[in-house]
Amino acid sequence: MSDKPKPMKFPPKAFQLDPDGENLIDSAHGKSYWRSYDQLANSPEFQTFLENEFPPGTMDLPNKLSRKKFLSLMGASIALAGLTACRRPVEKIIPYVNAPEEIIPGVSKNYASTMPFGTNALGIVVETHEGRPTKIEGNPLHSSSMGSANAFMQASILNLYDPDRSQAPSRKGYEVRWEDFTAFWNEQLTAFDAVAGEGLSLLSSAFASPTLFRLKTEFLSKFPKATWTVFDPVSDERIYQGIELASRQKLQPVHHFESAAIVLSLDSDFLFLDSNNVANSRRFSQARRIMSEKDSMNRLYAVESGFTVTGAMADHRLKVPSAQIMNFTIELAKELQNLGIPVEVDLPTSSLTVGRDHITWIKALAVDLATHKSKSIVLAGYRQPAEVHALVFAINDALRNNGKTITCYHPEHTANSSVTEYQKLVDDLGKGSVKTLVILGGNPAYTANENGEFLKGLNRVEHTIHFTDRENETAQNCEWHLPVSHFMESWGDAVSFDGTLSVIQPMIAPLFDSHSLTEIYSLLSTGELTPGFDLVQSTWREKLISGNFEQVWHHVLHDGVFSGSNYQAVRPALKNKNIFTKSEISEQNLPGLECVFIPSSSLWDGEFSNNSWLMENPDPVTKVAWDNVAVMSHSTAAKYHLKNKEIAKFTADGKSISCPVWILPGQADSTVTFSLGYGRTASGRIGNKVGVNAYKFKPLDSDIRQGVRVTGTGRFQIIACTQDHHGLDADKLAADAIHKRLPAILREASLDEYRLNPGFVKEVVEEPDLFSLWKDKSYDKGFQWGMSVDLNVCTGCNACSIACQSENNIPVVGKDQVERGREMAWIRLDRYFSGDLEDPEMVFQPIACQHCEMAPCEQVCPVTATVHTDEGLNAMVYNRCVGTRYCANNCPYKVRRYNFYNFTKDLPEIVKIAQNPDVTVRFRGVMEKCTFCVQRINQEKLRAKNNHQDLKDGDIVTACQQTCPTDAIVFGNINDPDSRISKLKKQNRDYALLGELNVRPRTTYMAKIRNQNSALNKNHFEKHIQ
Amino acid sequence: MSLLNHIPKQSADAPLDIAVPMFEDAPLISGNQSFASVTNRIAGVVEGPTPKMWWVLFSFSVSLLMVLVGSVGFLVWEGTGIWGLNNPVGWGWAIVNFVFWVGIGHAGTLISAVLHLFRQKWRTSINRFAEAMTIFAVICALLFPTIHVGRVWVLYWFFPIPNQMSMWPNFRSPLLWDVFAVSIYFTVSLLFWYVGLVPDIATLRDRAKTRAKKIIYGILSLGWRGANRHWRHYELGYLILAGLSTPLVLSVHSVVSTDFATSIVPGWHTTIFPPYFVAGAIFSGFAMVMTLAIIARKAFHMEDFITINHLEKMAKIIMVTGLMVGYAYSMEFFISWYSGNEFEKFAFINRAFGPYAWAYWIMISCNVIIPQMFWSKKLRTNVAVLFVLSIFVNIGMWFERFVIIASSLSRDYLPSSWDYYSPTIWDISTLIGSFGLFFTLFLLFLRFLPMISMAEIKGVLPQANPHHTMYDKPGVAHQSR
Amino acid sequence: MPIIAGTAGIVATIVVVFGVNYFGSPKFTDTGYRPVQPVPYSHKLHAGDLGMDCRYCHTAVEIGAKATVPPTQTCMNCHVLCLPESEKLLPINQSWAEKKPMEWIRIHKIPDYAFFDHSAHIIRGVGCTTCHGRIDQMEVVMQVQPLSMGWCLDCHRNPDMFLRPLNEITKMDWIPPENQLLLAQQYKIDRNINPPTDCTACHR
Amino acid sequence: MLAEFSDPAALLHGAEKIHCEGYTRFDCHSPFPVHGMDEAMGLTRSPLGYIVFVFGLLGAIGGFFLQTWVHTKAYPLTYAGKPYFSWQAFIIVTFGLMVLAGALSSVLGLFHLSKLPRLFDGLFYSERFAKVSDDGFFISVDVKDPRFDCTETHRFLESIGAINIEVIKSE
Repeated sequence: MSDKPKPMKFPPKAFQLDPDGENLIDSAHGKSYWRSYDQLANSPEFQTFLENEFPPGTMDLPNKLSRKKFLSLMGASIALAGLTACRRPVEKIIPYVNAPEEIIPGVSKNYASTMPFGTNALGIVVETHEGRPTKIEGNPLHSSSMGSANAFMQASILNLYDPDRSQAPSRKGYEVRWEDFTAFWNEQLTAFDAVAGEGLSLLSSAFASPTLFRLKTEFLSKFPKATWTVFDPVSDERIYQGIELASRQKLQPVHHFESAAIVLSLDSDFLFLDSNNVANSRRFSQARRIMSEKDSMNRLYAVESGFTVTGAMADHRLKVPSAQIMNFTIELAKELQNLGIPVEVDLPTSSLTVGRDHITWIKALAVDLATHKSKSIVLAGYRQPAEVHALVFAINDALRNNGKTITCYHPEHTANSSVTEYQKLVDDLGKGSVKTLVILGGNPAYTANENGEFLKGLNRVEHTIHFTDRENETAQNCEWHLPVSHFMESWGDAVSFDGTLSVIQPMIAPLFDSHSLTEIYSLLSTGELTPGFDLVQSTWREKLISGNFEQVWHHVLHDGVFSGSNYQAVRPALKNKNIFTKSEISEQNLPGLECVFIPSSSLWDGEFSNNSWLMENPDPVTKVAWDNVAVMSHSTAAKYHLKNKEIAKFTADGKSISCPVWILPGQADSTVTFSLGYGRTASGRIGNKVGVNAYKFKPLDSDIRQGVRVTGTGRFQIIACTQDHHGLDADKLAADAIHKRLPAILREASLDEYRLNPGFVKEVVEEPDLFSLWKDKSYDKGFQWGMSVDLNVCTGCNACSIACQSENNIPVVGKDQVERGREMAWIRLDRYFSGDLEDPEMVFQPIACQHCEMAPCEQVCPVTATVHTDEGLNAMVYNRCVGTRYCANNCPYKVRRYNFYNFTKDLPEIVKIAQNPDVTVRFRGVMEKCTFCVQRINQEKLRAKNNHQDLKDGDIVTACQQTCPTDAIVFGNINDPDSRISKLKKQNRDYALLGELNVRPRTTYMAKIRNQNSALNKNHFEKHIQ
Repeated sequence: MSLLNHIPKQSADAPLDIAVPMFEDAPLISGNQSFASVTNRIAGVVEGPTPKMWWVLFSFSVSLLMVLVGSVGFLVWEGTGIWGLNNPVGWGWAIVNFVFWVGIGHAGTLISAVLHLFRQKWRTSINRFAEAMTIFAVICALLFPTIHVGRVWVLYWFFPIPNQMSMWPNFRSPLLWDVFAVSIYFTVSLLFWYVGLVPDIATLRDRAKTRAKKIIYGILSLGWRGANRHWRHYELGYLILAGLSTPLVLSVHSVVSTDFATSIVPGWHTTIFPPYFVAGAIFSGFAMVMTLAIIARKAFHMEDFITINHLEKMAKIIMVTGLMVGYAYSMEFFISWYSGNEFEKFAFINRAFGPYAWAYWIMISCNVIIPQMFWSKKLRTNVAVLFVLSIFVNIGMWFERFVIIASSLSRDYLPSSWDYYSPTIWDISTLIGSFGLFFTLFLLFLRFLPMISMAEIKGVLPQANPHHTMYDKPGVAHQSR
Repeated sequence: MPIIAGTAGIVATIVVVFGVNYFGSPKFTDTGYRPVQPVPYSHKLHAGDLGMDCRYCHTAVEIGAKATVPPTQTCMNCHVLCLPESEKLLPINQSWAEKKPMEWIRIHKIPDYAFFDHSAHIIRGVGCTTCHGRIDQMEVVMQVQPLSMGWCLDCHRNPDMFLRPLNEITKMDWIPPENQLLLAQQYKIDRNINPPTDCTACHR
Repeated sequence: MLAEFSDPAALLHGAEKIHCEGYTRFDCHSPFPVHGMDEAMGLTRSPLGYIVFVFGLLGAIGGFFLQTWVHTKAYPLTYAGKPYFSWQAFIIVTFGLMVLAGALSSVLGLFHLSKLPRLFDGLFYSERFAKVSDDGFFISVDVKDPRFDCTETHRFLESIGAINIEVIKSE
């Protein structure tokens, strides 16, 4: 946002009680308070705890809960001391004892930091108020976030304030102190010193961090016989294996979509769920965005089994069961060889029979690739076996993409997940050869407990020690449970795919009695707790920074990245011709269904399962929230006589799972897609007992299970879906209406059509000449805010709606309310299908308040609670609203959200802290909606005015715009002809949704263009369905 | 104010039997009543002992009233979330009930005012409790918009009261027009009703036995002495009130209809609404009067005053307005088709064949098809049939409002936000409860006030006319007493 | 008689309406609010007699939304030297010793849904006394203005009488000069003052 | 002095006669308005109409100006891009307030003109007079009437067909 990221030498004290934050732990009353929340809710400790420790506002009356109070004098708290005064309750102002220079109460500060995600590092900028992180944004200087953030990054702030995180260490369920553990561990160390670590096993999640890597190596050098296994349920292991198989090198590929004209995605969701998706989206959109019919744009081919966000973006999508992607790739390679592209691999014979016209499809695709040598990308998803990745590497090599559009790096400081090693560990556990097992993060009991072997083994281990943020399924089966700090409470460092180094700096002192992974790693080898800050600094001082350390370090902290630290790109050659061991790949049409397991778009692998924002965030494709479903195609459902929402029983290899069916067009026939991460039992108040645990059915070493039988149970489950897909029900009436309207609602053409007729957008609906019966108010002076959404690059990834939720304190309402159509999202992503029912195209349209100049909602409000400002904002004044809901009825876009209940009433105190102090928290019975982030507008205007500057275009950035990974949303002053927004609105693709109503929305959309291969072209104005 | 100019002439020497030809047959009051007998019969009801039946009915409706109190209490405590409302459908049963009750509230003033202006003497037998019904119906109507808002406690913001925020209501909002129209309608109806009551209360005062009654009725009757120097102002004042209420009664439901007509929701946004709503209001209003009249005349043996002939006349009006409503339904379809507007077209096709088709066809059969039975004189004059039919009409008219509101809102412009609306137990209990409120008030009225205007009845007895032939030969008059 | 009744009725309603919205308004309920503070801190002494500048304690008033109540630290800057023993100062010393924050009682308060920014007003030249009154004459601070929405709007609609030279912002005894209206016009141009009356100016 | 008559007709003729006789401070009482009575008693038309007209007009004008003031002066806010002064939208409330003012004035006015409420009146001392609201028809002559003379008037009333005449002394 406004002020540049600032460096931060020490974690700001969230608890100002104690200037030299030694006994933070005691002062936090962590244990007593959180253990027995209810009893203590009104106890004196609790009061003082809140007054002194927590920023104010947490003590407000539930129905008038207001984050603004956070801003109250000196950023200290207000406690309602009851109605002692006759006229109004006495409020206390509690200033600091001595104030930290850094913090000006009420003025937010931004700090650069890093969010470690698997083996990647995502650069972030964190907005803090009085040392309290409230909002995460992408760091523009960082190569893997490039200023954007995805839903997970946005929502990770809520994990910090998760009341279900464990508050203190425990042993066998009894609460203990860290000192107890260090004592215990030192005994262990001495014991294992003798045997060089024999019988000591460590299991950690994958990571990419110089310091952690250093500590790991130190540990292993200290205990050579100890084993250190790295495992994650969702990992890119096979990608690395594949590349290694082909090039004999361990490499990390990074794709430069910005310079690729043709992209072929083989079962890969690189825009949404596969690794590095933020950078991928940003780069992809750069080659996708067009400013006029003269520009050229990239072309995306997607081959996949289930509909993904990537598939929705594709210009040509072919649905192929995941297990047959290999056959497809081989076919493609052969076709390329026929075209004289030297794919130097001995290809086994194979056959493929999917789709109606896949032969022509492959031919056309091959030609396209062949004609775009070194300007194309072929990539496969992590679910595919190593052979596919090896072949893909070979193809890219043959197309001379390697080194051009794809760069590869030797990853350092990185520990990658390995299933085989994990299986070996499980065997060892079973054998009982492991005396002490240390689990560093991760939750194998939930994610990797195939046939219960892991837990069985665990019981045979003498000492089990589990470091994690909460008492999860694994922790419950371990002797020791030790809380790990959230990354925003810890010092650390991380390295991104391309080797960019960055530091993780804490925004707040640990809220509970926990320690950072860095500290824990060093504790394991040294036996004592060293401050994370020192550990990280020593790593950087010794290994990374040469020259003036202090200066560089300062810059690294300030910018959030160590500029110029990225790896040298290597230029690997194809070293291995016979990738395929088998000489014949049979057409893998096993009887029964193919089940594909993907990480949940909301909960990832389960890590975010207690995150209410994500939980309520509907899946972009199915639009289902608060559940995971078995997605299958119409004909598959019909074949097995399954109905939508019917609970079906899937069985294979003696395993079975019962999951509600969700019928979705575009799913490859006889394939079913399950989302992982649901069905947790020890996640917390949000995540427990939601959905089905698909890990129970997933093979440990694969994400695909074949030969699955399914039977309907006749029982149905209530599914909270934010967008009914009428067209699919027998409701022909609705279906017809929708495909009549869709071309006008979501305007779309192929690139050729667009070039043929640049003005097509205006011709879709014939608008009557729009005039009004009165003299219109003129908005020609001062700032006139407007927004433009480029549907051509919007992927529908939901990041905007989570960013909005975080910025605007939007409440979570729960499954029941969502199911009753009362979700509160200010910006929602409408999803439509077009084309035929079995093989449709999918399109997304983000819809927030359109800020109509002639807003129908304003006209009808009896109490002037919603009026128009001179800057063209449709102002919603919560505190004036009586709640007639007339405005919502009269809104043609249905973007107004109503507080049917007091949704923030039952929010745990600690969660309230996550809320934005600059935005009123709405009370019961009032309407709310998108405000164009008016708080940001006001702040920026004030800042400019106070500094006697003019407001520049781009100074004001709305939350959705800021986070959008494809930069699809642009906001600005339409009154300034040179502003980006007014340039966009001048484009011929620009159109107003429902413009024919003459409401004159300030938000306009830019039509979607699909760059279709003329060889495979489809007419775009054909039958639409939703 | 052109009304005033022609008033004196008319009021002075209007021939008694000016009544429109269709009503000439059959005397207005049967059973050869005299002034005294009229008084005895009607005032008798109030003075006589309380019938058991009354207690039964009263306790029943009071218990319903308790249901209302309960549901409203819970509503205010919990929030509007307890109702079935959702995002596309912001208005549900509450507003349906509001429009329904306002509609019913039309008959009373219409009968008293409009028929009075047209000098329809037959109104005298039914206008009193029709007016009472109006007032109680409007009370029920006012209840719903009040409780359906999210924050009842700031409802006073609807009224232009100077305040420290220096904020004012938005006079452009149809909802505000509504507030004014309905509350004013309520006030005027109340005045109208009371003015009409004064002479009869005087009667009760003069006949009162106990001191308490003497005092209460005494105060209420304001010392009415039946002096002609009262009557002359009284008659004119009453006429003026009628003159004022007539445009008012027509405007109220037109204003209510603007809530829908001025908005842009497909299926609401139609110019036909005002006349169509008014017709519907009269339709339902008369149906309700019919229902109550039949109950009342049975319960208190008022057959002589509320003759079958009165009922038939109402039946005819119901049939006529029913046809108007039916015409409006067909016109809506025609216009939406003729407009060529995709959204409008769909709105109505969706009404008839979409998820709310069931409600739509209930509406059609109750409001259009069933009233056609009134073509036959036989059914028209059969009290039982009339009673059943009138109830059907009431049901039908409730569904009309439900169809208009629910079906239009549930599927408007963007298919992405379409959603189905279904009520919860609390919606239902509130509706039932409102009937409790209505009947409680109505029963109290029947018990403590003359349900038929004695003064007016006497006024239309033949012997009330000093120029009547019976007074030409002496003696006849004496017989008549 | 009815005329009397009628007029009486009308008068009664008017009386009730105005009565309620006077006695219910902050003008009546909040102005004059003067709670007893834990420390008998005298603004009269410090700001008045000693003539300390407001900004010595209320540091952030020019840069932030909040004027900020000073931390104990600020008191101790002087009071380690000057009357450290005074028993009036006991709570302060205690707070300093125990590192326990002071609990002052809040006087000027606007609702949570209204967002006020001190810097915006100070930098435009609206002085302290305009809203807070003659603090320098208050032994115990009290609220002198209603701080009601109507009151805010009055000034936002016509700020002329309340704009000062920027160097006299904290001047307690400032009174508008004769040519104030003229000066105001100039200030408005120089400082680009156009006070918003949009809802979103304060409510978001 | 109170004289009862047999029926409306008798009352009417009685009224005519006593009016011709030159009595002024007399009144006829009947359970319902008797037609032609005003002429018989030589009463002019009620002025109520004008009162109502004036008040109705005031109501309308006041209402319209209130709305105009609110939307153009008090706090001019923009709704749906419409002009501040959009009179079309003000009509309904204006009309409503006109009706309200009219109705109130007409009711208050009619009671004012007929000197009501008057809870205690000499006539109520008469037993028979209770019939007035049932089926009694009376003529009352006030003592203050210049032509009033106890015996004269008594005889005269008898002559015009009054039955049972009584003298009420309201002290």
